[in-house]
Amino acid sequence: MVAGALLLLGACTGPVRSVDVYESKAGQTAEVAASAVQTALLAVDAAKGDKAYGRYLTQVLVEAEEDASSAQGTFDGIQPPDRRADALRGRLDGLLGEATDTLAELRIAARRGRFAELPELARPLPKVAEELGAFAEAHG
Amino acid sequence: MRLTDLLGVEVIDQEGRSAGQVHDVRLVQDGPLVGGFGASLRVAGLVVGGRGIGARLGYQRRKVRGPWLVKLLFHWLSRDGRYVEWDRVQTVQPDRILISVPIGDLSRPETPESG
Amino acid sequence: MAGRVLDAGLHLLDRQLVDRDGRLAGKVDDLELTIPDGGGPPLVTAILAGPGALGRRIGGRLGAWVEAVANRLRSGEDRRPSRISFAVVKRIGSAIELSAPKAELETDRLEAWTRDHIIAHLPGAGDAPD
Amino acid sequence: MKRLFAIALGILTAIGGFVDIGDIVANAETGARFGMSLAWVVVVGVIGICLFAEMAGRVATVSGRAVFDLVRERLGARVALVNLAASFFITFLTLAAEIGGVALAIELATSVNYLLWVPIVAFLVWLVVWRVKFDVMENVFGLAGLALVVAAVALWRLGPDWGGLLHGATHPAVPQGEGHPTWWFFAIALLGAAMTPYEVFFFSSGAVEEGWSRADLITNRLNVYIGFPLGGLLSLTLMAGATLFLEPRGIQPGHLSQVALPTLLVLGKLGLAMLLIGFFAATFGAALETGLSCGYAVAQYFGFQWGKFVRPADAPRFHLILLVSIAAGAGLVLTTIDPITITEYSIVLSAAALPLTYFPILVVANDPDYMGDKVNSWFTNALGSLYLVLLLVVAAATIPLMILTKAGS
Repeated sequence: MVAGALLLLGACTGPVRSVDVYESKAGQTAEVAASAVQTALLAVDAAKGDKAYGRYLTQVLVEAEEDASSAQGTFDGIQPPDRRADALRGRLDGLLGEATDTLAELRIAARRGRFAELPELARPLPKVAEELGAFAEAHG
Repeated sequence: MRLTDLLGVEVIDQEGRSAGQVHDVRLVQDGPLVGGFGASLRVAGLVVGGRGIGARLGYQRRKVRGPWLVKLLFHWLSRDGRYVEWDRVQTVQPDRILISVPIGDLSRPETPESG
Repeated sequence: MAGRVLDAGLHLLDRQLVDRDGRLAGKVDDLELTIPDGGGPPLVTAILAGPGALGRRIGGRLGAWVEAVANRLRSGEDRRPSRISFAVVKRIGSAIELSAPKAELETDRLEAWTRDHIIAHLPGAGDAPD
Repeated sequence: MKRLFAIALGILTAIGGFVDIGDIVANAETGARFGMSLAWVVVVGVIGICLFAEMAGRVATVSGRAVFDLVRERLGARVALVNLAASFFITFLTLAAEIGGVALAIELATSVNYLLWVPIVAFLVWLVVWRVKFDVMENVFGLAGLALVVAAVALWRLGPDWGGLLHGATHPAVPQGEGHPTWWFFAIALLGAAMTPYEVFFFSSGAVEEGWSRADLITNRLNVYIGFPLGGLLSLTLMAGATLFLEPRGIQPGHLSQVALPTLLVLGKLGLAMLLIGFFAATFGAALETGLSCGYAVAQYFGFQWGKFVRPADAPRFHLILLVSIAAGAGLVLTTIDPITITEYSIVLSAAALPLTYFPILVVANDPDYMGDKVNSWFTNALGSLYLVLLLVVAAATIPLMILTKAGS
């Protein structure tokens, strides 16, 4: 019933409101992706210092990639309401793509047991994390 | 008859006024002997009142003292409690119990202190 | 003769039944009241226990359903709840102590059925809790 | 000497037994999101569970009657049935969450998908409640749960800015960018994690299982008053770890693996191994407790023979309930609902359901018919009344807050 009421509420509001809603969804997505990237960075730190078992590291990286790509998938499924939203979508998609690509590479390397390569592969991540964080901050 | 045939049933006097529902049934152990139990339990009367909330919590007994906040609340809730002697009960029907004494003349229930 | 005074709801109803050997044997779900042959106030003659009695306590549709199912399970007999005569009641305290072992009570049938048909088939069911 | 040993053992198992999947998830998530600003709730929760468990343990010891037995006596068959349905549902959810938690802990050690472990975990849980002696079960998992102390060691080794942490804890304020409703929603989750109803079902039934007498009342008090606060401290170290490592990076832990990050970054592989053992023992122990509590609650309502102090054949319906509950709990996790999500719901609903069992125990603890001279002191009653009001407010606020904050998302 509550969900129904919310749905009705959503249907009755004008385009301005939907842009706001879209923007806040974009912000949330960036937040989730940033969290996943930061998690991966900590895992890479742990790998660098030989502080964790391979199986555990693999698990962390698999989960980080899953989190980021599922957030991306959900966001991509939302219809952008207007042009301004299109621009927002373009910018976030770029960041998300970079994040998921790198996370996937980390996961692949970890699955193959090549933990020594992780720091090198993770090199783009701090910048992506920072940009995602800034995006989330700006559109939260 | 079962105890549940009495509990919760409305009690009405001869003028048709309601004394509320049966909250509890008072028993006295002075009936004929049964097996190892000794004297059997006999129905002595009915504890009736308006609100049934908290009738089972036992706050009617003076020796149950605390917490005073809870005691106060349930005392207040059961303030219209009355006691009907069983010999004043005329008929027991599924939906009501008729009594031969005007509800104004009923006394307050004195709940037995020890079980 | 002034006997002990009890309130049925407060001191008897919903209390735990404990058998001769200290085993738990159900709850006091209801009481059977009988008017003596010569008339006079009703006497408590038995404890009613088990789903057949509990159904009426719960009330509503669920209660009626529980009672109906319980009656079904007593096929071939009269439709009444399981009873424990007051003659085997030993003491009324925070629990109701009985002077009979629970296997001899008619309230034990569902427990016995569950044991014989399900639990006893699992390995180690009869092992003492060392 | 033997007595001293028994008391020490009781305290240690109470520490290890206090932490379960709910505490792990709630403390890590709160620390990562709100820093130490909700640490006070853990203190409130620990005092509450001490109060509640001590009363329930004392009532069970003196009268021999465990919690649900009394709930029905005081509330009547009808109200108590509604109460049973709610309490059983929440305990069952918690059981499912713990089974999932054990499987997740094994997944972290093996990298084999947790769903494959669920049936095995469920079988092991059943095997233990079916075969293993009560006190052995309690001691083994309680002591193994102490491995979680490694999280505190890590915090110590790190040597953080203690003043800063303490300042955050003693000056609660809603962090920027977070709404008040969300903050309060997490407060309720933390309270529910510290004060879970099953802990009390288990504690009071355990007193009967172990045949406690009046002489054991002192043991009861020490277990509760020392063990639970130390257990609470342990969960606060998880919160502090999340505050130091996860919050600054904006990491929202949604997996058990992330909770382990602070410890392993400080202590390395050995720390990680200890923590995983701790996770495993704490969640497995709690799975046993919640599984048994499902059986205790139902059997005590109906008056069935319950307990591990008799042969399974002598408590057939109790063991049937255990078997069905554990199987159904595993079934719920196997639907692939995230165990962390189940945990979040179970702790919040736990908080909302607390008055249902707390109130009858508070009443009986004042009844000389059951307690003789061991009724509540005026102090216990004053504190008890305060908590009654608090728990009623929490119960009333939970569902509106849950809807308002979309369950804290």
